[in-house]
Amino acid sequence: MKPAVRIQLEDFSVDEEVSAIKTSSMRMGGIATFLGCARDFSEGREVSEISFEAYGSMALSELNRLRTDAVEQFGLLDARLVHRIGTVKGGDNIVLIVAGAEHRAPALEACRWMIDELKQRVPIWKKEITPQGESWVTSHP
Amino acid sequence: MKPAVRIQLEDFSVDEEVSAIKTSSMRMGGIATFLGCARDFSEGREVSEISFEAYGSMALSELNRLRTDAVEQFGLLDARLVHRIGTVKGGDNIVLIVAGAEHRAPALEACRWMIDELKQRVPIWKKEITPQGESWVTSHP
Amino acid sequence: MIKVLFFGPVASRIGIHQATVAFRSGIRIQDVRDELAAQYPRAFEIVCFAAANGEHVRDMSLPLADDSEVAFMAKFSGG
Amino acid sequence: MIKVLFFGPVASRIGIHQATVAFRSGIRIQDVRDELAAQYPRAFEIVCFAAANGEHVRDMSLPLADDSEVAFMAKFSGG
Repeated sequence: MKPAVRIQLEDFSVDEEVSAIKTSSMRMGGIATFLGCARDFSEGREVSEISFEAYGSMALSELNRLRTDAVEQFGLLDARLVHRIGTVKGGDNIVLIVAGAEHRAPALEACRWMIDELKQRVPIWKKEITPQGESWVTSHP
Repeated sequence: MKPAVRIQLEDFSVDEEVSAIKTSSMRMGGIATFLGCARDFSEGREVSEISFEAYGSMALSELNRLRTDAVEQFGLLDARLVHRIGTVKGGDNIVLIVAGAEHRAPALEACRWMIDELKQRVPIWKKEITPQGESWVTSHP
Repeated sequence: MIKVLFFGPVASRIGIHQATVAFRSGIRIQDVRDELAAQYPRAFEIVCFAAANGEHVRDMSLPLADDSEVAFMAKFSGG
Repeated sequence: MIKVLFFGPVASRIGIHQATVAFRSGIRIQDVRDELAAQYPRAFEIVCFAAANGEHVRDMSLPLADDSEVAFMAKFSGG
Protein backbone atom coordinates (compact mmCIF):
# COMPACT_ATOMS: atom_id res chain seq x y z
CA MET A 1 0.00 0.00 0.00
CA LYS A 2 1.25 3.47 -0.86
CA PRO A 3 2.02 5.94 1.96
CA ALA A 4 -0.96 7.97 3.23
CA VAL A 5 0.79 11.27 2.39
CA ARG A 6 2.54 11.78 -0.92
CA ILE A 7 3.86 14.41 -3.33
CA GLN A 8 4.23 12.90 -6.76
CA LEU A 9 4.50 13.62 -10.48
CA GLU A 10 2.17 10.83 -11.55
CA ASP A 11 -1.63 10.83 -11.41
CA PHE A 12 -3.52 9.03 -8.63
CA SER A 13 -6.72 6.98 -8.40
CA VAL A 14 -9.53 7.95 -6.02
CA ASP A 15 -10.67 4.31 -5.85
CA GLU A 16 -7.19 3.21 -4.82
CA GLU A 17 -6.99 5.80 -2.02
CA VAL A 18 -10.51 4.95 -0.86
CA SER A 19 -9.63 1.23 -0.75
CA ALA A 20 -6.46 2.05 1.17
CA ILE A 21 -8.25 4.16 3.78
CA LYS A 22 -10.92 1.46 4.25
CA THR A 23 -8.26 -1.02 5.37
CA SER A 24 -7.58 1.06 8.50
CA SER A 25 -10.93 0.32 10.16
CA MET A 26 -14.14 -1.65 9.66
CA ARG A 27 -15.89 1.04 11.70
CA MET A 28 -15.58 3.61 8.90
CA GLY A 29 -19.09 4.65 7.92
CA GLY A 30 -18.24 7.86 6.07
CA ILE A 31 -15.45 8.74 3.67
CA ALA A 32 -15.29 12.30 2.36
CA THR A 33 -12.95 13.27 -0.44
CA PHE A 34 -11.95 16.51 -2.07
CA LEU A 35 -10.38 16.38 -5.50
CA GLY A 36 -8.84 19.55 -6.93
CA CYS A 37 -8.58 19.64 -10.74
CA ALA A 38 -6.99 21.94 -13.28
CA ARG A 39 -9.50 24.34 -14.82
CA ASP A 40 -9.03 25.60 -18.33
CA PHE A 41 -9.44 29.22 -17.29
CA SER A 42 -8.60 31.40 -14.32
CA GLU A 43 -9.73 34.97 -13.68
CA GLY A 44 -10.99 35.27 -17.23
CA ARG A 45 -7.82 34.01 -18.90
CA GLU A 46 -7.56 30.76 -20.79
CA VAL A 47 -5.07 28.40 -19.12
CA SER A 48 -3.42 25.67 -21.19
CA GLU A 49 -1.30 24.08 -18.47
CA ILE A 50 -0.55 24.45 -14.79
CA SER A 51 2.84 23.70 -13.36
CA PHE A 52 3.51 23.01 -9.66
CA GLU A 53 6.74 23.38 -7.73
CA ALA A 54 7.13 22.28 -4.10
CA TYR A 55 9.68 22.64 -1.34
CA GLY A 56 9.50 18.86 -1.30
CA SER A 57 10.80 17.87 2.14
CA MET A 58 8.97 20.65 3.96
CA ALA A 59 5.75 20.15 1.96
CA LEU A 60 5.78 16.47 2.87
CA SER A 61 6.32 17.13 6.56
CA GLU A 62 3.61 19.82 6.58
CA LEU A 63 1.17 17.44 4.86
CA ASN A 64 1.99 14.75 7.43
CA ARG A 65 1.41 17.22 10.24
CA LEU A 66 -1.88 18.27 8.65
CA ARG A 67 -2.98 14.65 8.58
CA THR A 68 -2.08 14.08 12.24
CA ASP A 69 -3.81 17.31 13.27
CA ALA A 70 -6.98 16.43 11.34
CA VAL A 71 -7.14 12.90 12.76
CA GLU A 72 -6.83 14.25 16.28
CA GLN A 73 -9.01 17.33 15.90
CA PHE A 74 -11.95 15.64 14.13
CA GLY A 75 -11.59 12.15 15.61
CA LEU A 76 -10.97 10.61 12.21
CA LEU A 77 -10.18 6.93 11.78
CA ASP A 78 -7.69 7.85 9.04
CA ALA A 79 -6.83 10.46 6.40
CA ARG A 80 -4.81 10.55 3.18
CA LEU A 81 -3.35 13.49 1.22
CA VAL A 82 -1.80 13.34 -2.25
CA HIS A 83 -0.54 16.39 -4.19
CA ARG A 84 0.91 16.32 -7.67
CA ILE A 85 3.83 18.41 -8.85
CA GLY A 86 5.08 18.99 -12.39
CA THR A 87 2.81 20.01 -15.23
CA VAL A 88 -0.89 19.19 -15.63
CA LYS A 89 -3.47 20.08 -18.28
CA GLY A 90 -7.13 21.16 -18.04
CA GLY A 91 -9.24 18.50 -16.32
CA ASP A 92 -6.24 16.74 -14.77
CA ASN A 93 -6.12 15.86 -11.09
CA ILE A 94 -4.02 18.08 -8.82
CA VAL A 95 -4.75 17.22 -5.20
CA LEU A 96 -6.74 14.60 -3.32
CA ILE A 97 -7.81 14.71 0.30
CA VAL A 98 -9.53 11.68 1.86
CA ALA A 99 -11.01 11.65 5.37
CA GLY A 100 -12.57 8.56 6.95
CA ALA A 101 -14.63 8.57 10.14
CA GLU A 102 -17.36 6.55 11.84
CA HIS A 103 -19.96 9.11 10.78
CA ARG A 104 -20.34 11.60 7.95
CA ALA A 105 -20.09 14.93 9.79
CA PRO A 106 -16.45 14.65 10.99
CA ALA A 107 -15.34 13.16 7.65
CA LEU A 108 -16.84 16.05 5.67
CA GLU A 109 -15.71 18.73 8.11
CA ALA A 110 -12.15 17.39 8.27
CA CYS A 111 -11.97 17.21 4.49
CA ARG A 112 -12.93 20.88 4.24
CA TRP A 113 -10.48 21.84 6.97
CA MET A 114 -7.58 19.94 5.38
CA ILE A 115 -7.93 21.49 1.93
CA ASP A 116 -8.24 24.99 3.47
CA GLU A 117 -5.18 24.41 5.68
CA LEU A 118 -3.18 22.82 2.87
CA LYS A 119 -3.51 26.03 0.88
CA GLN A 120 -2.28 28.05 3.87
CA ARG A 121 0.50 25.86 5.22
CA VAL A 122 2.05 23.72 2.54
CA PRO A 123 4.92 25.16 0.44
CA ILE A 124 3.70 24.47 -3.09
CA TRP A 125 3.44 27.07 -5.85
CA LYS A 126 1.37 27.13 -9.02
CA LYS A 127 2.33 28.61 -12.38
CA GLU A 128 -0.38 29.15 -14.99
CA ILE A 129 0.66 28.72 -18.58
CA THR A 130 -1.60 30.64 -20.95
CA PRO A 131 -1.37 31.34 -24.69
CA GLN A 132 -0.13 34.83 -23.67
CA GLY A 133 2.71 33.51 -21.50
CA GLU A 134 3.19 32.08 -18.04
CA SER A 135 2.81 33.54 -14.57
CA TRP A 136 3.15 32.35 -11.00
CA VAL A 137 0.00 32.62 -8.93
CA THR A 138 1.02 34.71 -5.96
CA SER A 139 -2.32 35.53 -4.37
CA HIS A 140 -5.08 33.05 -3.84
CA PRO A 141 -8.78 33.14 -3.02
CA MET B 1 -21.93 7.08 -19.63
CA LYS B 2 -24.22 5.92 -16.84
CA PRO B 3 -27.07 8.19 -15.66
CA ALA B 4 -26.10 10.78 -13.02
CA VAL B 5 -28.67 9.40 -10.56
CA ARG B 6 -29.04 5.68 -9.95
CA ILE B 7 -30.36 3.06 -7.54
CA GLN B 8 -28.64 -0.24 -8.17
CA LEU B 9 -27.75 -3.62 -6.72
CA GLU B 10 -24.20 -3.65 -8.02
CA ASP B 11 -21.20 -1.80 -6.59
CA PHE B 12 -19.94 1.47 -8.14
CA SER B 13 -16.55 3.02 -8.78
CA VAL B 14 -15.66 6.47 -7.44
CA ASP B 15 -13.14 6.96 -10.27
CA GLU B 16 -15.83 6.23 -12.84
CA GLU B 17 -18.25 8.75 -11.32
CA VAL B 18 -15.49 11.36 -11.00
CA SER B 19 -14.53 10.86 -14.67
CA ALA B 20 -18.19 11.16 -15.64
CA ILE B 21 -18.72 14.41 -13.73
CA LYS B 22 -15.55 15.91 -15.20
CA THR B 23 -16.97 15.57 -18.72
CA SER B 24 -19.67 18.14 -17.92
CA SER B 25 -17.29 21.12 -17.69
CA MET B 26 -13.63 22.03 -18.06
CA ARG B 27 -14.25 24.78 -15.51
CA MET B 28 -14.59 22.28 -12.67
CA GLY B 29 -11.88 23.07 -10.13
CA GLY B 30 -13.30 21.18 -7.13
CA ILE B 31 -15.02 17.82 -6.85
CA ALA B 32 -16.28 16.77 -3.42
CA THR B 33 -17.51 13.26 -2.77
CA PHE B 34 -19.16 11.51 0.11
CA LEU B 35 -19.02 7.75 0.26
CA GLY B 36 -21.15 5.93 2.83
CA CYS B 37 -19.92 2.44 3.76
CA ALA B 38 -21.27 -0.43 5.82
CA ARG B 39 -19.76 -0.54 9.29
CA ASP B 40 -19.34 -3.82 11.11
CA PHE B 41 -21.06 -2.53 14.24
CA SER B 42 -23.88 -0.15 15.14
CA GLU B 43 -24.85 1.11 18.58
CA GLY B 44 -22.65 -1.48 20.25
CA ARG B 45 -23.96 -4.46 18.27
CA GLU B 46 -21.94 -6.42 15.75
CA VAL B 47 -23.51 -6.18 12.27
CA SER B 48 -22.78 -8.91 9.73
CA GLU B 49 -24.81 -7.54 6.83
CA ILE B 50 -27.00 -4.60 5.93
CA SER B 51 -29.92 -4.92 3.60
CA PHE B 52 -31.58 -1.97 1.80
CA GLU B 53 -35.07 -1.73 0.40
CA ALA B 54 -36.30 1.26 -1.62
CA TYR B 55 -39.56 2.57 -2.98
CA GLY B 56 -37.71 2.51 -6.29
CA SER B 57 -39.62 4.90 -8.53
CA MET B 58 -40.14 7.50 -5.80
CA ALA B 59 -36.57 7.18 -4.50
CA LEU B 60 -35.25 7.79 -8.00
CA SER B 61 -37.41 10.84 -8.55
CA GLU B 62 -36.48 12.23 -5.11
CA LEU B 63 -32.78 11.71 -5.85
CA ASN B 64 -33.18 13.49 -9.19
CA ARG B 65 -34.94 16.39 -7.48
CA LEU B 66 -32.17 16.51 -4.86
CA ARG B 67 -29.60 16.78 -7.66
CA THR B 68 -31.48 19.59 -9.41
CA ASP B 69 -31.99 21.47 -6.12
CA ALA B 70 -28.29 21.15 -5.21
CA VAL B 71 -27.09 22.31 -8.63
CA GLU B 72 -29.33 25.36 -8.42
CA GLN B 73 -28.83 26.17 -4.74
CA PHE B 74 -25.02 25.85 -4.68
CA GLY B 75 -24.30 26.84 -8.29
CA LEU B 76 -22.76 23.46 -9.05
CA LEU B 77 -21.56 22.54 -12.50
CA ASP B 78 -22.90 19.03 -11.97
CA ALA B 79 -23.76 16.40 -9.33
CA ARG B 80 -24.18 12.63 -9.25
CA LEU B 81 -25.93 10.36 -6.71
CA VAL B 82 -25.77 6.56 -6.56
CA HIS B 83 -27.42 4.41 -3.87
CA ARG B 84 -27.19 0.67 -3.62
CA ILE B 85 -30.03 -1.63 -2.61
CA GLY B 86 -29.92 -5.30 -1.70
CA THR B 87 -27.47 -6.75 0.80
CA VAL B 88 -24.00 -5.45 1.62
CA LYS B 89 -21.29 -6.60 4.04
CA GLY B 90 -18.96 -4.66 6.38
CA GLY B 91 -16.73 -2.29 4.41
CA ASP B 92 -18.92 -2.37 1.29
CA ASN B 93 -20.04 0.81 -0.46
CA ILE B 94 -23.62 1.98 0.13
CA VAL B 95 -24.03 5.49 -1.25
CA LEU B 96 -21.97 7.93 -3.27
CA ILE B 97 -22.57 11.65 -3.67
CA VAL B 98 -20.41 13.66 -6.08
CA ALA B 99 -20.56 17.46 -6.40
CA GLY B 100 -18.51 19.42 -8.92
CA ALA B 101 -18.10 23.20 -8.92
CA GLU B 102 -15.65 25.84 -10.08
CA HIS B 103 -14.33 26.22 -6.54
CA ARG B 104 -14.06 24.00 -3.48
CA ALA B 105 -16.50 25.69 -1.08
CA PRO B 106 -19.75 25.08 -3.03
CA ALA B 107 -18.67 21.54 -3.96
CA LEU B 108 -18.02 20.60 -0.32
CA GLU B 109 -21.10 22.37 1.02
CA ALA B 110 -23.40 20.84 -1.59
CA CYS B 111 -21.99 17.39 -0.86
CA ARG B 112 -22.80 17.78 2.83
CA TRP B 113 -26.26 19.14 2.05
CA MET B 114 -27.09 16.32 -0.36
CA ILE B 115 -26.21 13.48 2.00
CA ASP B 116 -28.14 15.16 4.84
CA GLU B 117 -31.19 15.70 2.60
CA LEU B 118 -30.98 12.21 1.11
CA LYS B 119 -31.41 10.75 4.58
CA GLN B 120 -34.49 12.94 5.15
CA ARG B 121 -36.23 12.76 1.80
CA VAL B 122 -35.45 9.56 -0.04
CA PRO B 123 -37.61 6.46 0.65
CA ILE B 124 -34.94 3.85 1.39
CA TRP B 125 -34.86 1.64 4.49
CA LYS B 126 -32.01 -0.21 6.12
CA LYS B 127 -32.14 -3.57 7.91
CA GLU B 128 -29.22 -4.61 10.10
CA ILE B 129 -28.45 -8.30 10.21
CA THR B 130 -26.61 -9.27 13.38
CA PRO B 131 -25.67 -12.66 14.82
CA GLN B 132 -28.65 -12.14 17.20
CA GLY B 133 -31.15 -11.57 14.39
CA GLU B 134 -32.23 -8.81 12.09
CA SER B 135 -33.94 -5.49 12.65
CA TRP B 136 -35.04 -2.53 10.57
CA VAL B 137 -33.45 0.75 11.51
CA THR B 138 -36.38 3.02 12.23
CA SER B 139 -34.71 5.99 13.87
CA HIS B 140 -31.57 7.59 12.62
CA PRO B 141 -28.97 10.05 13.94
CA MET C 1 -59.06 0.80 -6.95
CA ILE C 2 -56.37 2.45 -4.83
CA LYS C 3 -53.08 0.52 -4.76
CA VAL C 4 -51.27 0.80 -1.44
CA LEU C 5 -47.56 -0.01 -1.08
CA PHE C 6 -45.62 -0.94 2.04
CA PHE C 7 -41.85 -1.09 2.36
CA GLY C 8 -39.14 -2.17 4.78
CA PRO C 9 -40.16 -1.96 8.44
CA VAL C 10 -43.85 -1.32 7.67
CA ALA C 11 -44.09 -4.20 5.17
CA SER C 12 -42.30 -6.40 7.67
CA ARG C 13 -44.90 -5.68 10.40
CA ILE C 14 -47.83 -6.20 8.01
CA GLY C 15 -46.35 -9.23 6.28
CA ILE C 16 -47.29 -7.96 2.82
CA HIS C 17 -45.88 -5.34 0.44
CA GLN C 18 -49.12 -4.38 -1.24
CA ALA C 19 -52.84 -3.95 -0.52
CA THR C 20 -55.81 -2.44 -2.30
CA VAL C 21 -58.58 -0.20 -1.09
CA ALA C 22 -61.77 0.24 -3.10
CA PHE C 23 -62.02 3.62 -4.81
CA ARG C 24 -64.99 5.85 -4.06
CA SER C 25 -65.56 9.36 -5.26
CA GLY C 26 -64.03 11.95 -2.90
CA ILE C 27 -61.85 9.43 -1.04
CA ARG C 28 -58.99 11.23 0.72
CA ILE C 29 -55.59 9.76 1.58
CA GLN C 30 -56.59 10.05 5.27
CA ASP C 31 -59.54 7.69 4.61
CA VAL C 32 -57.20 5.11 3.11
CA ARG C 33 -54.89 5.47 6.05
CA ASP C 34 -57.71 5.12 8.60
CA GLU C 35 -59.00 1.99 6.93
CA LEU C 36 -55.59 0.31 6.84
CA ALA C 37 -54.53 1.52 10.29
CA ALA C 38 -57.61 -0.18 11.75
CA GLN C 39 -56.56 -3.38 10.03
CA TYR C 40 -52.79 -3.16 10.80
CA PRO C 41 -52.44 -1.07 13.96
CA ARG C 42 -48.91 -2.28 14.86
CA ALA C 43 -47.55 -1.41 11.43
CA PHE C 44 -49.12 2.04 11.46
CA GLU C 45 -47.43 2.86 14.80
CA ILE C 46 -44.23 3.45 12.81
CA VAL C 47 -45.75 5.17 9.77
CA CYS C 48 -44.31 8.70 9.47
CA PHE C 49 -44.83 9.65 5.83
CA ALA C 50 -47.38 9.19 3.10
CA ALA C 51 -46.93 9.46 -0.65
CA ALA C 52 -49.40 9.55 -3.52
CA ASN C 53 -48.21 8.63 -7.00
CA GLY C 54 -44.57 8.90 -5.91
CA GLU C 55 -44.87 12.36 -4.33
CA HIS C 56 -44.63 13.21 -0.63
CA VAL C 57 -48.06 14.13 0.77
CA ARG C 58 -48.20 16.61 3.64
CA ASP C 59 -51.90 17.43 3.49
CA MET C 60 -53.74 14.23 4.40
CA SER C 61 -57.03 15.66 3.09
CA LEU C 62 -55.68 15.22 -0.46
CA PRO C 63 -58.41 13.64 -2.59
CA LEU C 64 -57.25 10.61 -4.57
CA ALA C 65 -58.03 9.76 -8.19
CA ASP C 66 -58.97 6.22 -9.11
CA ASP C 67 -55.93 3.98 -9.75
CA SER C 68 -53.75 6.10 -7.48
CA GLU C 69 -50.65 4.52 -5.96
CA VAL C 70 -50.34 5.35 -2.28
CA ALA C 71 -47.54 4.49 0.18
CA PHE C 72 -47.43 4.68 3.98
CA MET C 73 -43.83 4.74 5.07
CA ALA C 74 -41.66 4.54 8.19
CA LYS C 75 -38.87 7.04 8.79
CA PHE C 76 -36.27 6.65 6.07
CA SER C 77 -32.90 5.14 6.91
CA GLY C 78 -30.99 5.18 3.64
CA GLY C 79 -27.54 6.65 3.09
CA MET D 1 27.65 28.01 5.66
CA ILE D 2 23.89 28.72 5.52
CA LYS D 3 22.14 27.18 2.53
CA VAL D 4 19.25 29.31 1.23
CA LEU D 5 16.52 27.88 -1.01
CA PHE D 6 14.16 29.71 -3.37
CA PHE D 7 11.11 28.25 -5.04
CA GLY D 8 8.49 29.10 -7.63
CA PRO D 9 7.80 32.82 -7.99
CA VAL D 10 10.75 33.88 -5.78
CA ALA D 11 13.21 31.62 -7.62
CA SER D 12 11.82 32.89 -10.88
CA ARG D 13 12.51 36.56 -9.93
CA ILE D 14 16.01 35.75 -8.66
CA GLY D 15 16.90 33.41 -11.50
CA ILE D 16 18.39 30.82 -9.11
CA HIS D 17 17.01 28.19 -6.74
CA GLN D 18 19.81 28.25 -4.23
CA ALA D 19 22.32 30.61 -2.59
CA THR D 20 24.68 30.47 0.35
CA VAL D 21 25.42 32.94 3.10
CA ALA D 22 28.53 32.66 5.24
CA PHE D 23 27.87 31.41 8.76
CA ARG D 24 28.92 33.53 11.70
CA SER D 25 28.23 32.90 15.33
CA GLY D 26 24.90 34.44 16.44
CA ILE D 27 23.59 34.95 12.93
CA ARG D 28 19.79 35.28 12.94
CA ILE D 29 17.43 34.43 10.12
CA GLN D 30 16.64 38.16 9.85
CA ASP D 31 20.33 38.82 9.06
CA VAL D 32 20.24 36.29 6.24
CA ARG D 33 17.05 37.84 4.92
CA ASP D 34 18.49 41.39 5.07
CA GLU D 35 21.61 40.35 3.21
CA LEU D 36 19.70 38.61 0.42
CA ALA D 37 16.95 41.23 0.21
CA ALA D 38 19.61 43.87 -0.46
CA GLN D 39 20.92 41.72 -3.28
CA TYR D 40 17.52 40.67 -4.73
CA PRO D 41 15.04 43.41 -3.80
CA ARG D 42 12.44 42.54 -6.47
CA ALA D 43 12.28 38.91 -5.37
CA PHE D 44 11.92 39.82 -1.72
CA GLU D 45 8.91 42.04 -2.47
CA ILE D 46 6.85 38.85 -2.69
CA VAL D 47 8.47 36.94 0.19
CA CYS D 48 5.82 36.18 2.85
CA PHE D 49 7.21 33.24 4.77
CA ALA D 50 10.53 31.97 6.07
CA ALA D 51 11.51 28.45 7.05
CA ALA D 52 14.56 27.02 8.81
CA ASN D 53 15.37 23.34 8.38
CA GLY D 54 11.93 22.67 6.96
CA GLU D 55 9.97 24.37 9.73
CA HIS D 56 7.93 27.57 9.48
CA VAL D 57 9.72 30.44 11.28
CA ARG D 58 7.55 33.16 12.81
CA ASP D 59 10.19 34.79 15.01
CA MET D 60 12.78 36.29 12.67
CA SER D 61 15.25 36.70 15.54
CA LEU D 62 15.77 32.91 15.49
CA PRO D 63 19.52 32.20 15.68
CA LEU D 64 20.75 29.77 13.05
CA ALA D 65 23.16 26.88 13.48
CA ASP D 66 25.91 26.31 10.94
CA ASP D 67 24.76 24.24 7.93
CA SER D 68 21.15 25.35 8.40
CA GLU D 69 18.82 25.21 5.44
CA VAL D 70 16.75 28.37 5.12
CA ALA D 71 13.95 29.21 2.67
CA PHE D 72 12.29 32.54 1.84
CA MET D 73 8.96 31.87 0.24
CA ALA D 74 6.11 33.64 -1.56
CA LYS D 75 2.50 33.00 -0.57
CA PHE D 76 1.64 29.39 -1.26
CA SER D 77 -0.67 28.51 -4.12
CA GLY D 78 -0.91 24.73 -3.99
CA GLY D 79 -4.11 22.72 -3.87
